[in-house]
Amino acid sequence: MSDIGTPPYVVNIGPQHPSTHGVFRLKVTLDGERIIDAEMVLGYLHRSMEKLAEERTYTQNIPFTDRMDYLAAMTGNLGYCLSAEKLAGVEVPERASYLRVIFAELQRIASHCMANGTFVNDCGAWQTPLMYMFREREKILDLFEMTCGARLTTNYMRIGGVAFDVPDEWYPSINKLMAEMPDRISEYEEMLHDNEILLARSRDVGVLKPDVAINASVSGPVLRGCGIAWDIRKADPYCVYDRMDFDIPVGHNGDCFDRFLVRLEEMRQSVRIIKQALEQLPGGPVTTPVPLALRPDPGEAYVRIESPKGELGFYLASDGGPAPYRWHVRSPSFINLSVLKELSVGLSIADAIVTLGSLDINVGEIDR
Amino acid sequence: MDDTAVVVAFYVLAAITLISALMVAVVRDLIHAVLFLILSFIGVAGLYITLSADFVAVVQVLIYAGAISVLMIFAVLLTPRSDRDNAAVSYAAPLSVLAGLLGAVIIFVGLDTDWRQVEGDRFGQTAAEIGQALLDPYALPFEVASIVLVVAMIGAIILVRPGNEEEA
Amino acid sequence: MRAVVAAWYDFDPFHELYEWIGDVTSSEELVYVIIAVVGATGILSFVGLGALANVWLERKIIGRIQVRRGPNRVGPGGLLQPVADAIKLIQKEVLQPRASDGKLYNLPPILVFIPAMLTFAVFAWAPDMVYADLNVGVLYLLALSSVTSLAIFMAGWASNNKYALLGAMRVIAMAVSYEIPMVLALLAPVLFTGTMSIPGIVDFQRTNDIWLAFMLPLPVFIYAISATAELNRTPADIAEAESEIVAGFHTEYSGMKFGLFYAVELINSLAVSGILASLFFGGYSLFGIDEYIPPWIIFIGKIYFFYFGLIWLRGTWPRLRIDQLMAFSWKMLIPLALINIAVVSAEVLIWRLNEFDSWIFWVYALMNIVMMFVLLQFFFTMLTKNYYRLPRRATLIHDVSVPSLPAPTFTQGGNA
Amino acid sequence: MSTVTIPGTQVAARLDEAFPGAVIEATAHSVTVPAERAAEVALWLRDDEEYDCKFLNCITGIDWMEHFDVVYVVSSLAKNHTLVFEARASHDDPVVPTVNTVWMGANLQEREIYDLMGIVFSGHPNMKRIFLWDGFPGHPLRKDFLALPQGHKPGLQRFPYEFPAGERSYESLASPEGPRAPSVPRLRAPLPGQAAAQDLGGGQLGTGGGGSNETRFGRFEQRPPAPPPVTPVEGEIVVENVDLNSDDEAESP
Repeated sequence: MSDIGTPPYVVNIGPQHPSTHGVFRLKVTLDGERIIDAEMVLGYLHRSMEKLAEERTYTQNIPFTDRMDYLAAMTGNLGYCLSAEKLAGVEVPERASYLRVIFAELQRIASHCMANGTFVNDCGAWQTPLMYMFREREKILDLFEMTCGARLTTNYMRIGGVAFDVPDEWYPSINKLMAEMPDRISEYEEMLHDNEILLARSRDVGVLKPDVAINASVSGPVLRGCGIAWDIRKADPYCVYDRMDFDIPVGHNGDCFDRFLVRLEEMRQSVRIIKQALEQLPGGPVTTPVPLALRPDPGEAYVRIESPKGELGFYLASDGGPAPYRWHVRSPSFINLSVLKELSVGLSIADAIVTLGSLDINVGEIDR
Repeated sequence: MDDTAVVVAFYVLAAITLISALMVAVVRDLIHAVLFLILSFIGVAGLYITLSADFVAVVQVLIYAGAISVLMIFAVLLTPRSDRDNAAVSYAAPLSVLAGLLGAVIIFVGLDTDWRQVEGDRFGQTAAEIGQALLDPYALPFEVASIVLVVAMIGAIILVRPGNEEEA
Repeated sequence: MRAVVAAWYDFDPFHELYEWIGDVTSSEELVYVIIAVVGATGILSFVGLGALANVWLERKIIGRIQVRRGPNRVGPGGLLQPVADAIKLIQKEVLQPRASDGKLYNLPPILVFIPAMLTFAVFAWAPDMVYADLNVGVLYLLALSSVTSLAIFMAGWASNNKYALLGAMRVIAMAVSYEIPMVLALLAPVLFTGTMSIPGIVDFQRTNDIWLAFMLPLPVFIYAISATAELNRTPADIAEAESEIVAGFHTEYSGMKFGLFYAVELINSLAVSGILASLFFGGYSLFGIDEYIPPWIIFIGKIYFFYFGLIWLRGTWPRLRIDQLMAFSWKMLIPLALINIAVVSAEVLIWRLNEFDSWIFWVYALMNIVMMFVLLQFFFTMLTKNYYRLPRRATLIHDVSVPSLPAPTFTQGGNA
Repeated sequence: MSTVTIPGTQVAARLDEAFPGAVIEATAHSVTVPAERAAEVALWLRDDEEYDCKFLNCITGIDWMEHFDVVYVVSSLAKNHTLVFEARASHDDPVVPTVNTVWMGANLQEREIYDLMGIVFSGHPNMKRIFLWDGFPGHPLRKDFLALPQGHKPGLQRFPYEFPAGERSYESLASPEGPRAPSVPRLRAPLPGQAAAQDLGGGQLGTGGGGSNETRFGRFEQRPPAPPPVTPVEGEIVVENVDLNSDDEAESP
């Protein structure tokens, strides 16, 4: 019987494929429907931001960070500004720190809406959960538009604070959104927690062991899905996260469904943080004057924040000039991909798609 | 067979059946051969209808065109790609002799049989009659056939059971 | 022959037409041909218009399910959207991959259309309004559905595309698995009514004033699921699984060739709804109300009721994996169908031997509904208990806590 | 609670005990070891009970013109501390042993550094380009990539509209010459590797033509011939690692 079988069959998933969330290509070798080998081919969206940054001033580099993880531009802005501030020793006004926290958490909710919606799409749903989650994401993007005029590439944070203070009509909108958000999240839970098909598709699929996850530098919801309570907002608080009371959601099994659950619960925790931040929001200026041509002293700094995708780190090296001597981005999507082959070999092609969806990659951030 | 329409239908269907049967042997691509075989099956089903055997005709489509051909497609797709050529069969000569002999026997039997005309209602309750026939006069062959099928199924399960590969 | 023709055209305008043609010519064959063409035109136009209406309905209802409005630009309420879609599809250039399998590539869009259309020939639209009252109507429907999957396989094979071939293989595998529960499910109404003719089955329900769905709830369930699987609609649309294999078997079809596949899917949905309505839900009869409303309106209403159910399914469920779908058929539907066949045979035997009146049907209905719930509960628990063993909420931990785990050992750290 | 940053000097002290003579340089930010000892130091840091650096935050490379530094930011999630160590490689032949067997997460990052910085990680199972296509000339993140003529340093020397020292007005900008031009000379001459790069990468990135220009509607007009290339002056342009023979893009676009 052993000589009966299909020969290995190479299938390209991507670069243009409905489930690769961008121009990402996974070259899989199939035995029937089972994956026996997988190879990633990256670089279709490579814009060489790290090189470009070496010819631009620190402030001019902020728009690049919008375009890395274009679904979470605010956290990209925030991480970069924090790293430049650490290198240059710039203090940030308290109101700006609070606004940064609020916008970063709003961005987290928006990004997780997208991640969870497309994840259920990858499981084969006909867009319905995605549309529900887009409803809330739209409102969050409206809040961004109110504040900085842009919805996706916000370019809102500045070195030394934020670009603009929020307008007056922003407060009732965000209060209304925050009031209805917990119900909405419960609605998603009702819709999806008891769905046998979703459970069948994602429970025990793509199980990531905690020791492998740590060894593979996995971070964010993927790491928390394995049951490891690690969150940079708690472990190494930046901005004013140390004044906020929130919990770290962790999964039980490390499978795709756990990652989905962790993201869903993180949305709820983000609402908690935003509510506290809105209560504590002080008055005052939102930016510190910083020279346009910021010249930090020679030195190096590594700053990391908890972006929706995981640990977003910026390694900046300065030689005293107006442009970074070296700017490296530790992008969570890219490094979370380290486990993709580990997870997908042995699965069927359908499960590999679900696993890829649960890792929540963003190609803009992978390729930079 | 007095109806001209039926006669025309018979010749058309017979042509379809025979030509596609010939194509099964002639075409090089095995998948095409299987698809022609299905066309041949459907032609046979049409012939059954001209014989007022509506139940057999529909079952012919359901079982042969729908199920048996699927098994054949599976068999073809599970064969390694290099063997998927209809022409390179080393047994061509002996097999064509065998097929010729078989054809001769069938033609002889066909000519020798005393064919009876169908009487009465064209489309009677053929299904019910077949059911009666299977469970009354032909009960033994029917049961034997089912036992054979069960044995075949058990054999197939044993063959593909996981864990068998280490022994092999 | 005259009897057959006359039966179909008790529908008044056609009856007059028939009389008129009968006056003009005395050739029976000619009358037969003319009337057959008229009837076929009627069915074709229903199916064609139905497919257009389905496009609109499907988009509109799914829009509502997904908290959006659906098409609302072209025509009032977006009613002309399907027309616009069709015009767009017809205008598009039809591309054929150079490496595709020549003529075989062009056949399937037509081949899938034939069985879809033929299905409607055996439906009973009203008393004596049947295009072809076959003695083997139920088997005929099953035979047609098996031919459809072959055409889909041809499409996938001839496209010479890896996604398409994967889709084709899935269709074939699924056809093998789901034909069996489907046949077994449809056996139950045949056993009960003693006929395979669809008008006969509808008539049985009308004369006894009961729907077979009450007596045979389990076959309804089994048939609905296996028909959804054969239709390639969402919980089981693995053959075109958008998120996995792009568009499956019709990846390489563009323009109106794709349009035909799309239309066939909608027509087949109508056909499945029609089968459900005729075999289990009384067809054109509605507990005496069909005296006042034209029966064919009742029948079409029922068809669209079940079609709405299919749209609802599509809007709500994710897709199963292929092995899960197979397991669902082999581990759940086939055992259920076999149990059901045994029970129904016993019931029919008791009924026939004792010559009970139709009150026995309500007893059977009660028994079978209870049986269905018990069996479904049992099988669902068996199939899904593994998924519920872990909590379906993330655990909340207030502080960072990471256990110090030893590093895993790898034979080769290489990946990617 | 926040993450403790262990200064490089403190690590250097213990590192010196474990690997005598391995520390080249130790600052508050980081500790530097020679390139060839990076892997053993990494393994020691991971398995050491005090440091317990099970988590690799990131790896990056820095081109300091004289040498390369490969920076490893590592941390312990259980103990919540972080430290930085660097491996110093020569600029001519940068080879660093891979830490892929120590931290699986290093795999893709090392490939990225190889691709963009040209540092070879010996022992890596799949050391090939990750973002750029095979056959791309040079490694773009090196400071001498597209080396500038006349000894200009790459990077931004001054902010384009920065005032000269002491001057706090816009007067100089309003001078007849207009705003000061950026002081970075831009390279306009086509590089010898560019044509090759187009040929090799055309398939992947869709830049090159490739294939016939025949369509079913007839033949498209040929593009107008390109202007004759400006011959680059000898010795001004340095393009590294042009490997025209490594054509791994066998599959069709």
